[in-house]
Amino acid sequence: MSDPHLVIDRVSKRFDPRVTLGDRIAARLGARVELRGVQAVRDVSLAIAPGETLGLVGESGCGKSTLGRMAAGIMAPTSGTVRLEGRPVMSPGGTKLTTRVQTVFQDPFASLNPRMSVGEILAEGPVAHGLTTRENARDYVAGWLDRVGLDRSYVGRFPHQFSGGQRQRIAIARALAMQPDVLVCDEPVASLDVSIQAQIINLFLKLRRELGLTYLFISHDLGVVRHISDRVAIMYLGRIVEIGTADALYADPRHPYTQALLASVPRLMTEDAVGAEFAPIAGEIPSPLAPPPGCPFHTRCPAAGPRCVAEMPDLVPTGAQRVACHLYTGGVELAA
Amino acid sequence: MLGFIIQRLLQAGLVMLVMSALVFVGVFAIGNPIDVIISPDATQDIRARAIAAYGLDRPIWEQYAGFLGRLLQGDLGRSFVFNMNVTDLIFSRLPATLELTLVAVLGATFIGVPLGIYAGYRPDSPVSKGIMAVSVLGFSVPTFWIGLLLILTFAVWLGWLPAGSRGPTVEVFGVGWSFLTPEGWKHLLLPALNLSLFKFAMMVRLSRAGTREIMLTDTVRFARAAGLSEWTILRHHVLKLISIPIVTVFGLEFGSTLAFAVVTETIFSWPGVGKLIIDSINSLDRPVMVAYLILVAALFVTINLLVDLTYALLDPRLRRKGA
Amino acid sequence: QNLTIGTRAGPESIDPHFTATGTHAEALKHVFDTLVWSGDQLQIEPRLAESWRQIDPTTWEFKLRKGVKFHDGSDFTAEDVKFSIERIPTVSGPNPTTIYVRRVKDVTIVDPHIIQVKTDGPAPALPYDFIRLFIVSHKAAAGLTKETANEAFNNGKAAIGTGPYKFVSWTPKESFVVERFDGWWGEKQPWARVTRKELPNDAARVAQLRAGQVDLAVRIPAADIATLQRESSLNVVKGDTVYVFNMEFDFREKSPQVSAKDGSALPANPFREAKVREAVDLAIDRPALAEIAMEGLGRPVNQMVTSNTFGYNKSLPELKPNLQRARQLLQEAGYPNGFKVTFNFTNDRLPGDRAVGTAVAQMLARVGIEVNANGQPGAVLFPARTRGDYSLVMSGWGTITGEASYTLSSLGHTNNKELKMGAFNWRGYSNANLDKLLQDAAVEVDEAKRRKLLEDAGALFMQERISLPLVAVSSATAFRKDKVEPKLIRVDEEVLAMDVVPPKK
Amino acid sequence: MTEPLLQVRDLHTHFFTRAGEVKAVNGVSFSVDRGRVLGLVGESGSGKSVTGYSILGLIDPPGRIVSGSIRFEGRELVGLDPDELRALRGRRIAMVFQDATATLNPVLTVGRQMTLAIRAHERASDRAARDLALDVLKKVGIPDPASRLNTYPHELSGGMRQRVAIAVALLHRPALIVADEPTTALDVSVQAQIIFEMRDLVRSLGTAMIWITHDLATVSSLADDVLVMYAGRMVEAGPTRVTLRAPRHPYTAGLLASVPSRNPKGVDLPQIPGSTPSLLRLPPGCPFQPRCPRATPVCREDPPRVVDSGREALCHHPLPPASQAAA
Amino acid sequence: MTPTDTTLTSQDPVTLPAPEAAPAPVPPPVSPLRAFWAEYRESWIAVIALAVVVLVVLAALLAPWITPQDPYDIANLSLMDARRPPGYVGAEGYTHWLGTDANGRDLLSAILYGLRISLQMGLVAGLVALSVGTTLGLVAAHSGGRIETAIMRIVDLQLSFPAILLALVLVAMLGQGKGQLIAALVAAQYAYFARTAYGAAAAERRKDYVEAAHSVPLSARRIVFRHILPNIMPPLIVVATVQIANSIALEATLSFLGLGLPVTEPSLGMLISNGFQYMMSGRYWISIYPGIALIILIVAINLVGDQIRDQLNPRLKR
Ligand SMILES: Nc1ncnc2c1ncn2[C@@H]1O[C@H](COP(=O)(O)OP(=O)(O)OP(=O)(O)O)[C@@H](O)[C@H]1O
Ligand SMILES: Nc1ncnc2c1ncn2[C@@H]1O[C@H](COP(=O)(O)OP(=O)(O)OP(=O)(O)O)[C@@H](O)[C@H]1O
Ligand SMILES: [Mg+2]
Ligand SMILES: [Mg+2]
Repeated sequence: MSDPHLVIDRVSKRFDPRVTLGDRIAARLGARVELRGVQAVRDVSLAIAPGETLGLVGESGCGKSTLGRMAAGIMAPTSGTVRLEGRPVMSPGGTKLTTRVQTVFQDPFASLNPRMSVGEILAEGPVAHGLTTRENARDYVAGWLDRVGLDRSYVGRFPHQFSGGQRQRIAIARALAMQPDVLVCDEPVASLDVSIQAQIINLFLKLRRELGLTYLFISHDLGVVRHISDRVAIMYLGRIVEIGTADALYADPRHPYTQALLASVPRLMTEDAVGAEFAPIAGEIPSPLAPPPGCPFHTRCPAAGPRCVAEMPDLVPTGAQRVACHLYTGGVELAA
Repeated sequence: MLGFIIQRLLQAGLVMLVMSALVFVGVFAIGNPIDVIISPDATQDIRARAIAAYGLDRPIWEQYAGFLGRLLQGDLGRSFVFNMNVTDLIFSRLPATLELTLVAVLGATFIGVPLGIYAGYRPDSPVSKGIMAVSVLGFSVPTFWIGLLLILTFAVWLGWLPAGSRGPTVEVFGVGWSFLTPEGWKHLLLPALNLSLFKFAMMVRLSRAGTREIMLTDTVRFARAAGLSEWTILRHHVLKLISIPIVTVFGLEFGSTLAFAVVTETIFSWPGVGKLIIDSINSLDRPVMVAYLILVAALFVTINLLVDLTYALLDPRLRRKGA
Repeated sequence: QNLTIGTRAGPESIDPHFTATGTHAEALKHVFDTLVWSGDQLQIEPRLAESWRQIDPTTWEFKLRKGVKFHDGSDFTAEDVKFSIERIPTVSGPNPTTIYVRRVKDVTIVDPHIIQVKTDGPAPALPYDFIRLFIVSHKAAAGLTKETANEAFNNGKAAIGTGPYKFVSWTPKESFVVERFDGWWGEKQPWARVTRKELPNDAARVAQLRAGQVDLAVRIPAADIATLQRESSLNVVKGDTVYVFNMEFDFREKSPQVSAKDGSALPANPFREAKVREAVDLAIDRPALAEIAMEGLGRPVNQMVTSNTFGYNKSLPELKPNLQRARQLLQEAGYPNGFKVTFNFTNDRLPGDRAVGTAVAQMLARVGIEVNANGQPGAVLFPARTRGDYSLVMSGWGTITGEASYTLSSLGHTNNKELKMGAFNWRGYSNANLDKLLQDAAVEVDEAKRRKLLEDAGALFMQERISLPLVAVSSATAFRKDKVEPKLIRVDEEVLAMDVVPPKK
Repeated sequence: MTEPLLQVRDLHTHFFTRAGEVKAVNGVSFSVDRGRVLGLVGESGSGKSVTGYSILGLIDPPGRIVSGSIRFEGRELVGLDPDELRALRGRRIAMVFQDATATLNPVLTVGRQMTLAIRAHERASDRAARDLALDVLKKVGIPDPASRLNTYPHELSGGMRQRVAIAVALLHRPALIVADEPTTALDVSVQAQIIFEMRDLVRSLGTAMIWITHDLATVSSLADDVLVMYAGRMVEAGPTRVTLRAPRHPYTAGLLASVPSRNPKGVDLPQIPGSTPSLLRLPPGCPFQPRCPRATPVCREDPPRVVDSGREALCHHPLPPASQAAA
Repeated sequence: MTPTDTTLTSQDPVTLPAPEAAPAPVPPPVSPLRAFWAEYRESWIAVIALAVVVLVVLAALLAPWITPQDPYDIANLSLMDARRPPGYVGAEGYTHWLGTDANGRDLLSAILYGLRISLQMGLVAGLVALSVGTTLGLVAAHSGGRIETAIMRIVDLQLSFPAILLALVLVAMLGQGKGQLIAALVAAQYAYFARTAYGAAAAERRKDYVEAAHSVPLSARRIVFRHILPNIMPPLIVVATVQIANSIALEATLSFLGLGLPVTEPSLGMLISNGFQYMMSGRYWISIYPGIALIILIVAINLVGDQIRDQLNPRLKR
């Protein structure tokens, strides 16, 4: 792979609850006051090469969006940095420093300002950042509308006049109009209908071909991620537990969580092959307020041993991918 | 929860401080209270002596500091007009106001909520439209105006009820309550009705809006799907759900009703604290003004606190947070 | 038989020496007697003092009534009088009753029923001061301080007087209850129990009267008189009072609220110009104020004091409006286009104050003076007036002592602290002639001479138009015919249970 | 042959809104036999939920069943007296909704909500009600059910909440459960658990079920029969395996084709162009005609009719049947 | 592999079929305002209320031209015409259809002018409170942290304190006059706007479109004023209608308590208060007619507000 382009370097994010003066006094007085924060992302490092698509998969609440936000420079990490071509995307004060990372969000109904016309939505950023002038904005916008397969005549319309798929195209056009290198897509097809989903996936594929975009593609749909990604990272409770090329990871998942996750998804069966059924993972995700010690997955892991409770596994190369599991670093029993 | 309570109390202290400072500055800006109270034939010298005796010639910050100092010892001062301890003065009138307010707010709630639920349950029926019409009127028409019409109609014209004042009281716990006598109720009825009208409208609107929204939720649909009768749904699901906003409003309204009693008390010559505050504003009786506002602020904070605690009782979702 | 009176206010304590407010005195007259009584026309009459005389210019001797008992059964003696007089400065509140004893230097007990009062100078009007000198029992009220006095009085312990009624209970701003004292020295009272209900709102008072909750209501608004009279069970009596609405001009060189019509400053304060004051005077239609603004509850006046007052000048002419002349005078004074002024008046103190104020503003507008009528609560107006914020003010003034020097010297004398005169002359008026007349009157012992001095002062006051008296306030009292019948109507507006009797069948 | 448990014939449910008449369900017919699972699939807004609500008589104004028949256990439900309908609901037919957080009342305990549902149909003592509730909670796989009775919904995880909702539906051992996307709001792992458990439950209880979803994969692993809806109309119905293997309607075929996992990685997916029509302005003929590659002028005018009885595809130009396709 | 009918795939996967072939985007381009009006029109009560409000506003605006008398020009008033019953023909020769008040004002004129003042007070106070409150709410929602805490604490404190008392104290403090009264009304009401704006903005801030704006990135000012502000207007408008009605009522109440405007330029509240003393003496018109005018105005505004509120409530949409 070529030089990394977007580098996420040991990034963590913690959400601390608001503590009032009263809470503090009460805590002094010995009352139980919730001071624990949510450790949404824990010490994650990733590097994405130019033109590469990295898929990020995980269950709800595991920190995908949080990581995506930090990668896009919308949210400041508690620790660690995100760099684009060596330069941080965000100042320590929380100001975004680059326009070269843009985002596409999940909900096409919420991601467009309902009070702005399509033209305004698309032109606002480029005009503000000097990518085009106010006078040329119309043509500029029309060009991007073409690109995402929307009619130029739509510039004057408002978001509520479009269907979900069309809105998502507008959202993509808005991101593209900023001429980004990297697109962070946070579940961009999750809320679309099946028949529309394919259109948008195809659009992403086409844009990658034509513009050489780099994607951080977040989804919980394993099928979609597989289809679009070069590499895939699996997240669990704020940590990356396995990362590798899509083919290798799907063909030979190493982490027990990845294995269970892949097995738990019902597959579309059209043959009478009844045997290949899915099997759910036992239990539920622990609360991020009180993450279990050691390996976060040990509470649900069929292969867990004493070491998993005591020790947090590191992400180490295992086969074609990198995995954070004790199974591959000496077993789950505690070393004597 | 404790932290929350402490936070509230801290805020309460702050409100009271701000309110009292405001009154001090305000009264200072209006003028010297002695000028309002003193007889026209007092000589300069008598006036000067009176002013000095009450420390009104001192700089305002000094007066305020003195006030705070005494406040810390639990002394709110003495009324300029009555030379009584203002706490005594206010507490002697508080039962009258409390009684009036309670009757008004309880009445408004117990009549308004069922009607509101009905109007929300059957938003298009003529009865509901009628209920809403009344509530819009109650919401819009200024209290003083309704008060007048009530007196005019029921006391003067029909002669059914007294035109004002409080009825005979019965002592309970050393406090006189008038709602314990039939005659007392007769006196209480009109002012309470007057005062409750706005609250009534409020309760109707609130419970109607709440019911309408809840009726469209999946919760109700699910209850219906489980075969629950409409009555059970209203009684167990809807009532419980709308009770949360209603309790909030009940609490807040209780406070603001206390404050709004000013108008009703003036019209109905109800010997409560509301009238006292108007009188003390008119005579620049600063200690009473300050004490009253502090009291109201304290009352408000207490009520808000109670509301929040009740809230937590009613809404289990909040309980855990507070644990 | 019980009597319930709907009053506006008072008392503010049961301690009679706490405050000099009129309604306070009115209420407490039932419980405490005064040394000297003021009659319905404010004529002074014996009360606890049977007679008095001036034995030298600075000494008055009072002979006290014998056989008077306090409510606790003890005898009334000179000791109580001395105690009461000396007590006043120690317990007075923000409206000090010290004004009633301001001339007193020393009190000497000659014998249990004779007392001598030394004044700080010749004080011919001393008995007038004593009409509100309440006598408390020196035993019951002994040792009370400013802090403890109120509690002791309010809970009845010290509320021991010699008056016709005994104190029963009092709730501030609500009701004051007394019951007959059978040991009173005067004639037996018809009421076993008297309740004064405080109903400051006029409409409420009227409504309660009609609803039968009170037997008698004071100060009926003019608007309601006719209707009440129409009701068969009710009746209304009207009476004159000593209160006169008057308009005060600012005489200072620079006046804050007067300007040319376009808002620019005037070269001088127009009210210093006699012609302007006369023009204002001529613009005012006093009968219209009385008949229309006050709906008959007023009387046009031509001087600051009313006819029953000592020092009233009978020779002064009636004041008639003359708009043409008024305009002409304005022109002559150099204000052909008039000027602009803010006219301040109270809107919550006396019946009709708001109506009269607005009507006067209307009248001034007709001669070309642009008036910004600013009616406001007394709480705002009085302190501002004292500060000198105003150019033109109207308020009511009552010569409650019954003699004219009280009014004339407060309003017309140069503001002088030493002489204790001109306390209400906030507007910088000074006239040596008037000062002289008033100072002479203050020390003149001969009654006829004093009357003459005051009449002259009154005439000069009017000639100078220092203030413009407008209308005197009348007062109406309504009552239930079947329950009560007022014997007399007092000019000081006090309504006392003693003046009310059950109707003769 | 006995009558099926539920037979829906030519159901039309419309909403009379401000903007016009929304034909949410526009001529749907199907039947469900005892113990069978019918998968109802379709895109968002295609009328799946409304079909479900129609069966339970839960259509609120401005909606109304305009025509059609719903026969359940030999009784006609359309036009049935509201009280009788209510007596059926929860007892003979039950329903589970998509979002358990929204369906459970947040201010009532689990036990209370279950008791209310029990008492809606039978007089039960506190004890009996409690026992029944415990029993059913255990059945739906809730660990330590006794302690759950006193908890409030928010104290449970999403999966547990949905299980409680399912338990409420099962209380009276209904003959039919209408499950409206009960797993859509859940996590993949929990979703799998619930599907698993539901399948076992209906099998063991012999309950019939209508499983509403937009996920073809779920249907394929759960349902015996499938019915595909598009814009308020049914487009295809038949046994699951057969239908999914050899769809005859171009829409079904298009959907199946566009599933990413059935395509080589990274290549463009076969897609259906355009988007779903507004139910307010349905084209006169076949609703899918504007997006259909096989459309001909006849599709524009005539709504298609049923082609064969066991397997139905409402299309003028259906794809060849399975045997031919395989060839 | 499963049968895949290749005809299903169009050649260029990204190009949509020609627009006429594709179904129109969801609803046809109806302007939101027009749709709003179409829905509004369905409630005849609300339509009447709106008509009343419009009429009243017009009448108030045109008062100087349509009233027989300028009731504020006191030189014009004749004391002789005071307190005449409706229908009386006054000195100037025209009929006082609603009678006259204690100063000889034609009541019809006085009411129209009074409406003017009441409306003016309500509107000005409402608008000032709206802008002050909204700004504070937005600043709080956007800045977060200490500033947010400080602003919202103050607002909460104020909300927990009865508006009427606050207004009473302020009027007593500041003195009387339009400016002072407006200040008091604003002080009593801005907190409602601040709360609403804050709540709405805090909800809006979490929406993806705001996040998208951040990700561009756009300046904070721009995000707050171009993106958030327009989207929180609906709830603010609802609050504004209620608060304007409240201002009018509050002003009337303050006037009634003697703490309102100067007597010579009476608002409706002042007129009612002035006429109050004549109620029992049968001269009802002095107080009743202004009272009716006031009630009609407030009821109409509230009805309009109710309808807007219902229409803006997404949960009641159908
Ligand atoms: N602003 C916030 N304040 C507090 N906690 C937050 C915040 N944002 C996210 N979290 C918490 O951080 C954790 C990770 O959230 P995140 O949104 O990144 O998850 P996700 O993987 O995107 O989930 P989903 O699939 O539901 O979108 C969650 O537990 C969430 O509750
Ligand atoms: N109360 C209602 N008023 C008006 N239209 C309604 C109402 N309920 C449903 N509809 C309309 O009926 C159509 C079908 O809705 P339905 O909820 O059945 O869709 P669905 O297939 O369940 O979709 P989803 O997968 O989103 O749940 C939709 O177009 C919807 O707009
Ligand atoms: Mg997310
Ligand atoms: Mg649905």
